[in-house]
Amino acid sequence: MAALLAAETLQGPKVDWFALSPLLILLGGAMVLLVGGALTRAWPKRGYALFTAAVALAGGVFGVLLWHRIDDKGPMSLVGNALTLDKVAVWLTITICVGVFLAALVSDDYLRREGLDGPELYVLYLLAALGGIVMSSANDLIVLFLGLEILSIALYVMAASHRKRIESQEAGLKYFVLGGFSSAFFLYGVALVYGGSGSTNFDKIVTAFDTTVQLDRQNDALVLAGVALLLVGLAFKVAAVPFHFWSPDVYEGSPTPVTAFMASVGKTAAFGAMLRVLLLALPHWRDDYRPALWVIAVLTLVGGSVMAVVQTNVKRMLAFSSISHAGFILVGVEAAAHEGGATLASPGVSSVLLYLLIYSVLVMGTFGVVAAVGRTGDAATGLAGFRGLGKNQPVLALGMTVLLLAQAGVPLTSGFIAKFGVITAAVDVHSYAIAIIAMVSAVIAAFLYLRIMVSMWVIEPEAGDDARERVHVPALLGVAISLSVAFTLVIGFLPGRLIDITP
Amino acid sequence: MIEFPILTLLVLVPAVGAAAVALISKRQPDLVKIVAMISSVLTGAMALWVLFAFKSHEADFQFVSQHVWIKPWGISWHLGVDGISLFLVALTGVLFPLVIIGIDPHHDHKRYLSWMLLLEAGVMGSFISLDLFLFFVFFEIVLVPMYFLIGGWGYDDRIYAATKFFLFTMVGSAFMLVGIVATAVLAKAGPGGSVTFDLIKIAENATFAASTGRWLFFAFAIAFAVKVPLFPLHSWLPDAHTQAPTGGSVILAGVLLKMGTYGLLRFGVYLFPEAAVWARPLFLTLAVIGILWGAVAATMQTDLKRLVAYSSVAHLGFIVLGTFAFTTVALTGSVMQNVNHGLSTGALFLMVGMIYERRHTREISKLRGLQKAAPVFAAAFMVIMLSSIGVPGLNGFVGEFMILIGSFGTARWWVAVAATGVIFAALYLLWAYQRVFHGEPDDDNRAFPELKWKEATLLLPFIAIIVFTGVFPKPMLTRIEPSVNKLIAHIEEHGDWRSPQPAVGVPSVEVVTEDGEG
Amino acid sequence: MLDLVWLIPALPLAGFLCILLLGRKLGDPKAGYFATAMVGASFLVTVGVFLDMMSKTADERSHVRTLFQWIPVGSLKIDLAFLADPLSITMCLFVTGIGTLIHLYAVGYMHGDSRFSKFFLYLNLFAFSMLMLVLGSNMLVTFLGWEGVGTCSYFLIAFWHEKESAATAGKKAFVTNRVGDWGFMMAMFFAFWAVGSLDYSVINHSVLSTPTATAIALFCFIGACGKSAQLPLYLWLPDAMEGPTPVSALIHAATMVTAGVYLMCRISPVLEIASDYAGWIIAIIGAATALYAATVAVAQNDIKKVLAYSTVSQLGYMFLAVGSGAYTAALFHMITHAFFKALLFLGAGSVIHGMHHEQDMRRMGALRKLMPITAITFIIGWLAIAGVPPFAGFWSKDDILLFAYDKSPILWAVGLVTALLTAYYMTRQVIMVFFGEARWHDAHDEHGAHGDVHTNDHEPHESPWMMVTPLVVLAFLSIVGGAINLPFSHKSERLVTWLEPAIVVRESDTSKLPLAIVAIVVGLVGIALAIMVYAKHRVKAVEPQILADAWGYDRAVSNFMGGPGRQAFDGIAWADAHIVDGAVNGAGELVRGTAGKVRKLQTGNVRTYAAAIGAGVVLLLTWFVVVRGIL
Amino acid sequence: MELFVFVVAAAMVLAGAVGVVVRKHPVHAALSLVMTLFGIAVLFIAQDAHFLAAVQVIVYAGAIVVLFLFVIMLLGVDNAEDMHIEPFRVQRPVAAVIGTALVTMIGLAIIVSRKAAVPVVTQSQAVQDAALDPHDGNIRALARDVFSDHVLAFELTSVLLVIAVVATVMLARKPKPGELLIIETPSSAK
Amino acid sequence: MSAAIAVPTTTWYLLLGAMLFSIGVVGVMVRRNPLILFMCVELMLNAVNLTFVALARRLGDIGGQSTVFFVLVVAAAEVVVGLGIVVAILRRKPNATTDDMAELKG
Repeated sequence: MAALLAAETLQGPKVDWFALSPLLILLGGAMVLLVGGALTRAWPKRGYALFTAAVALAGGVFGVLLWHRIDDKGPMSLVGNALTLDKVAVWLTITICVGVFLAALVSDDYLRREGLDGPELYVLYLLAALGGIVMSSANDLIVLFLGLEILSIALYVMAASHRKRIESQEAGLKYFVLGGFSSAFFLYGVALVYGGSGSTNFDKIVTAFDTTVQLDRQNDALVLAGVALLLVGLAFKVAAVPFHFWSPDVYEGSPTPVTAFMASVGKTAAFGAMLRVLLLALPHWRDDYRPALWVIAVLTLVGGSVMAVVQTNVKRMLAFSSISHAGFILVGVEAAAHEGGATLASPGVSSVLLYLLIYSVLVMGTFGVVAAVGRTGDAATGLAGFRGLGKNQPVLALGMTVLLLAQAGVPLTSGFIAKFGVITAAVDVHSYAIAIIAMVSAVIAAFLYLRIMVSMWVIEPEAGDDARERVHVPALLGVAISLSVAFTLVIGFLPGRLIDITP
Repeated sequence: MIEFPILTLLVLVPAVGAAAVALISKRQPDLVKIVAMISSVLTGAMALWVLFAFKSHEADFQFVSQHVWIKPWGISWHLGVDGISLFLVALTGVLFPLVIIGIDPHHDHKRYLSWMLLLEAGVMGSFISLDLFLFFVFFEIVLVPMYFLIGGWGYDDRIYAATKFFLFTMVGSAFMLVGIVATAVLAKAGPGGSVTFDLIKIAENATFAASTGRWLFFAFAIAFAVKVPLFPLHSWLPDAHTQAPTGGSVILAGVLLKMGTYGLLRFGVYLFPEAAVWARPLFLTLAVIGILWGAVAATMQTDLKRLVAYSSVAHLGFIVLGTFAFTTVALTGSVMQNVNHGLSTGALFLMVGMIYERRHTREISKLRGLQKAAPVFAAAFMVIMLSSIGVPGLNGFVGEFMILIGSFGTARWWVAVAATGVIFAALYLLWAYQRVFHGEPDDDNRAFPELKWKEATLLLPFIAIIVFTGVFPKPMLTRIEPSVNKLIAHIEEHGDWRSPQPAVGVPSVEVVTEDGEG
Repeated sequence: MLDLVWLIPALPLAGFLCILLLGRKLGDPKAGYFATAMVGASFLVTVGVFLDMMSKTADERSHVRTLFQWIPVGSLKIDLAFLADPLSITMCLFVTGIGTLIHLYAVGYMHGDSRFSKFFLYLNLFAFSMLMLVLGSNMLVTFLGWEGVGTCSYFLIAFWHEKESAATAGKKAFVTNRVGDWGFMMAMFFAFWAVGSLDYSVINHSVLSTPTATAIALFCFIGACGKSAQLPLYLWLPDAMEGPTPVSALIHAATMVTAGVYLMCRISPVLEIASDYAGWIIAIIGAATALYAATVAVAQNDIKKVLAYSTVSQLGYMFLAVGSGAYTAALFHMITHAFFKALLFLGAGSVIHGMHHEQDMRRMGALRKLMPITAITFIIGWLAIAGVPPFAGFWSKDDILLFAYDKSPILWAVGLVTALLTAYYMTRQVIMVFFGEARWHDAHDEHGAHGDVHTNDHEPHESPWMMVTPLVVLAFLSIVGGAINLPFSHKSERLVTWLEPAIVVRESDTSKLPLAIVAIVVGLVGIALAIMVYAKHRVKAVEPQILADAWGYDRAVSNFMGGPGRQAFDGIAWADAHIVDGAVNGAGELVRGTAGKVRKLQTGNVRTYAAAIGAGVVLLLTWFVVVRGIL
Repeated sequence: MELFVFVVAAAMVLAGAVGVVVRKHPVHAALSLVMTLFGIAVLFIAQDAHFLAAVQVIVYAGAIVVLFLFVIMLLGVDNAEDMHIEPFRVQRPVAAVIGTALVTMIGLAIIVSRKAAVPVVTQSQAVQDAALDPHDGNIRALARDVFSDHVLAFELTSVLLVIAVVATVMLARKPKPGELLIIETPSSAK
Repeated sequence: MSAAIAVPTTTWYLLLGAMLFSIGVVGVMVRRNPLILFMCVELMLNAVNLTFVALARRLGDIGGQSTVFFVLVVAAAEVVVGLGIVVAILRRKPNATTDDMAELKG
């Protein structure tokens, strides 16, 4: 028996541990939190949040180190070709880490305020981020699927984590059911693509199709169906119309920091996955899925903006705004889909990456303010809750104004740079129509930001509003919002360096 | 030698002022006002310095400063003034301190002043940017302070008006942004290779296929047409003007609309001469319709401020008409009329604001016989109104006349119709004047207070410039004309356009003229 | 001295500025005297210039004095320059001369008015503008004055702006004039387009094509129609009588309204090149206006309205002359008309003043005893306008009729009928005001709004000296005014000789005497008729309402403006609010409405969402499998 | 033989599936699910996926369905759903259309491309060798594959399970009494 | 294996999988009980598993089977989490259906 075992020692793939460092750090951090949180007494105030932030920061720092390594040695594939470490992956890793970092800061006081304090949510943040990083650096459909599930399941739990609010649980349930539903579609897509190519590995898929795809198009119907289903899964994750229905409800119902996390990390990872699947695994079907992407992008842009118009709950508004932003990013993806070959080096991809980073930070800050304004119970997130903010908390209101203007794409904010990049990418490949539709829908979307601003600055609080608890900005949240605002403005004024390094 | 970065400071001083005002504690209202005053006056002084230091008879951009801003996108901080923008810069520089010092917003001074200064920075920037991206940044950023000014300090329907203003203008900008990007991207194919957003480089070097150029031109033109506003895209204007606080209206009419006409010239015609020539009939027609439409609509208004707002539509129609006539005289007239309209309509808004301060209504039917109650006030209003009507000897006439006479050679029928606009201008303004100032005042209006010293001081610069420019426009013309000539030469070079040769009279008899000029 | 021509307008301008700054301090009556002095000084300068010009040969009498470049841009070089030539100086002479008299008169007339100094402020500004108009060496400077006098006219008509009718009349005058200004501007555009300049020297000496010349001439005529109250734009002038009487005399009789005639004379060389029909149009409109206004004047009861229509009628005469090519005759009549019509207006003003602002002739009568000087001077004016030799009006009117006969006997006949009517209605007026029985006692209650300052003495009284003096001077001029251009010999036609270098002069070869005799007879018949009707009461007066209503034209225009015109305006305003703006709000509403509908899809129910996803899947599959895969 | 197995198993699968969808009572639905799962396990065996068939039965039928039943019993939510009521009238027709369309589309794709060239898969030598083992070739090959090419995926499943653990901890934590207040909007609370 | 009797090819399995999948999809759309919804999702996953196995056999590749293995784990984790959420909800609102959980909408 022993001999048999000895003879059959498995030759596992080589593991470049350093290259996996961000993943390992997040995982390790999660374990420490989980085990430590369970075994020790409650940590000091802010302990969990600061620890999580530190872990995320460390992950990010290692991401930067990896970045330099790629500068020196070029991209590489990891763990038996399951992951790819290229600049896109590292960029997204850093973006996700930034998201987690800010999310941890935003969550701290919120959780204590809502009586939900504990390490669990932070553990989920870290693990979800891990899933996100896997998604955005996967080189294999199965790995990508697992990353997706890690992220999604964590998000389901997070959405439902506000025990006192039935809305939170409703959100969790909806997200879960629909998430599972769409995951099944995605998985079916994986299966069909696997059937056509004989592998789930991106490189092998491409190689397989290189030899067969040009021969007989009709016989690829099954693979095309697979592509369609993959697209469904991805579109669901990024909340593209008509697969977006979950997102307003879930955004509204989830605890605000979790909403922020979904909008930043969730979206980043989903788009990372989308880039990889569409551009690296399925470049042969560019001409097939590009029109579909076009339509989805337009629907998403217009739908998100239009539906936001009639909302009165700020979280819900921002959910629709997030849909609209997804539309913008899809414009970038569509532009990238014009490039030939299995490559991520195109203006479209760059614009998407830039957009994701900027949007992640932006949306964190925005929801941070919403978390503060929501007050105890996380219920005052209607427009009415923002009334008089300009008077009572002018600095907070000003910060929110900057963030909202950035979301609207007003120049000298990072939001404008992001939009400009996407538009440039689209125009670069002569997708003028979609560029114009995008900009016009941005105008429609601007209406909702204006409404929030009007509530903050112009509309006088009503009699009942005065009795409301005063908005209070705790330290860590303040730090998170300040960082977000600062980033928004700095990138708005001096984007050159950042654009330069975008892969 | 490094030149003194005067233009950069023109943008930075108000911007820094805005930041400073925003940062000063609310408990020091006087300090807030002083800082705002200093920064706006300083900006005004610098603008005037630019005006006087500007070399006349010079067509090129002056005081140019250029620094790389966003290198990967080929964007630079590129500023400069020429004859076309010079007076708009000066107007901006002059108007803002007057508004900031002269008009009391009644509440939240700090925020009001901060927005005002930011607005000034934005407006200033749009007039001196020579980079498409930079221009867009300023063009767009202006919306924000204006939005807050209307929304925060306006009248009853202010939120609706502010939102409409913001969104409507932004729709136009949406097209322009795509146009800007497309221009830069398509211009890249030309010599040079790298992307640039530099206005001059693109205008002078890039060549677009005719159809492409036309699309691009329209992308730009929509944004400007909204801003101008050109019929039928004007409907945001009456609301915005009417609901804005007095200071906002003055600035809106005085300089903000000029961003449209200026943009049309600088970023429409200059960049796409071929397309501009091609689209000429359309713009001429819309301009002329606008002149009449605005005038007729103004006639029927019951709100004095709204009436003045509609008069802007008509006046700006003239400016667009002159722009698309493509002759030296008309174009110079247009550029000049920008300033004239800014002054006279700005001043009209100022006075309507004063009426509102006193009577808390702008309804024409509620006002009556004010001339008897306040003759000096009425006289000041009259002078400004006559300028707006275009009575010779005042500034409004000079520009309007130059536009019409200059356009006649190239757009005869349009001019024939447009010239009837002068009839309507008299009709609506005089009718309004009659209803508001003439007649026997009733009890409410009898106590209408006379013009105060402070107000008179505020109006004096307006009236002085109105009269001076009407009588002696030459200093303006000699500064504007070279740049305009250069632009027309540019149009002739790139577009299918020959500006008409000036007709030379054929005197049959030697004319005895004795030039008495000293 | 010719170089000092700029002083002519400058002095009234200085007067204007001084009164603007110090008017209230000067007060009543000093401001008035000051203003009078400034115009008087201007008159003296004019006389100086005139004498200087007289001393030069005919060729050297045209002189351009440029002050500065006004609008120099591109090919448009417009100077602020004055053209001193016989034509302009002639105009200046009577503008400043009569102006001075009327200023003086006004000191008396306006005494006690609360806005006394403001009145003279406007009056001086008017004098300045009128002189700019006359002296301008190019069309634009003329236009500057043209608009300036229009504006002053507006101010002065609406001087008593508390009165609704005055305010309306002022506005009406300005707007109607603007219609004419459109024509003037178009003429300038054409001229600039054709010759590249607006200088009269260039325009008048260029070789213009006939169509261009016709266009310039006719557009100028449209301008002239507005300013000189010709059909169809005369409407404003009768209403303009709302203004104080000195204003009516100065602006709406003697000077401003003749600007149109002046302009046509100024561009007479262009008219000569223009097509024949241009001349015909002008002559016909002139004749028609003359006849039309004369018929209307017959039935007016307002002392000033009669004179107003009379003015319109006489201006028609002048245009008849212009259309017939008789520019000198037009100018001649303009001058004599200025004398006697100013006289008549001032006389009327004196009556009104004496009657405490009563203007209805039916409440006057037998005033000759109470206001002897006024009566005598008025009667002189009457004789002058009625064309009784040797008064001034006879000579000039005769001159016009002569040329009209040259053009067409029909025009001449129309002119003759007008002359008859003129004699008739003027006689009627004189009788109603100064003869017959006193009827003013009937109307104590009708107190003019501005008569309050006067004493409660309701008896009519003679006016003070500053009002009477101008009457006397003008009466004298009305008697001898014809002397400047007597048709006896070439030498006695001094005006023609004098103007010859400046405007086109035409000779008539028709025998003058028979026509003159006919004219005299016709005039006398008119007077006799009126005496029969109004003094002897032998014949019942024929004053049909339709004439009193000016053939209903004014009302028709008002009805059009208030009816369809207003509806059209309302329609556009409606369209602006509901279509143009409606489209914008509609777009907003559309977005909102769509959102409102779409949000219903957002049921909150997981199963619906799943269905949506399913639908999306099916659509995507259709695209991928069917469209891209199988087809 | 294989046909017979297929037909029977397929019938089980479909019948069970339809049962899940149409049975009112959750317990019945769960039992229908078991039938489907068994059918699939049979089909796995028919396709030489022995290990998976075993796991299918153990994990799915054994663990997952039991879990379902457990929850149903634990919470006492075993009341029947009234299948005659459908609040959204369009829901069922829409579902039917979508379901039909879906199966048509995919079926079409399957049929159209049934003759498509099967890509040549080159497996690692170790896996090929293991598959040749007559006794437990399938399991060996699977193990080779999972622990070499898919080792990362395998590790990731552990993360998934950690999340499941955390999730249960979080979700199952019973709120303290009084904590379950539904927080009203302040206006109504006031 | 007799030639007369058709041998079920991969296509048959694939079609069966498609049908199973669609039934699952329909189930999610028509059922209201959250637990049954989960079961329907499980049906879909099983359909995919069946497809994977069938394809793996056609390809002669074991990779498809390993994938099924992972899917099983995912399904298990999903069910655990899903039931956790359902338990949390049902404890609060016994007998809640998904139709009842529709407070967030619009």
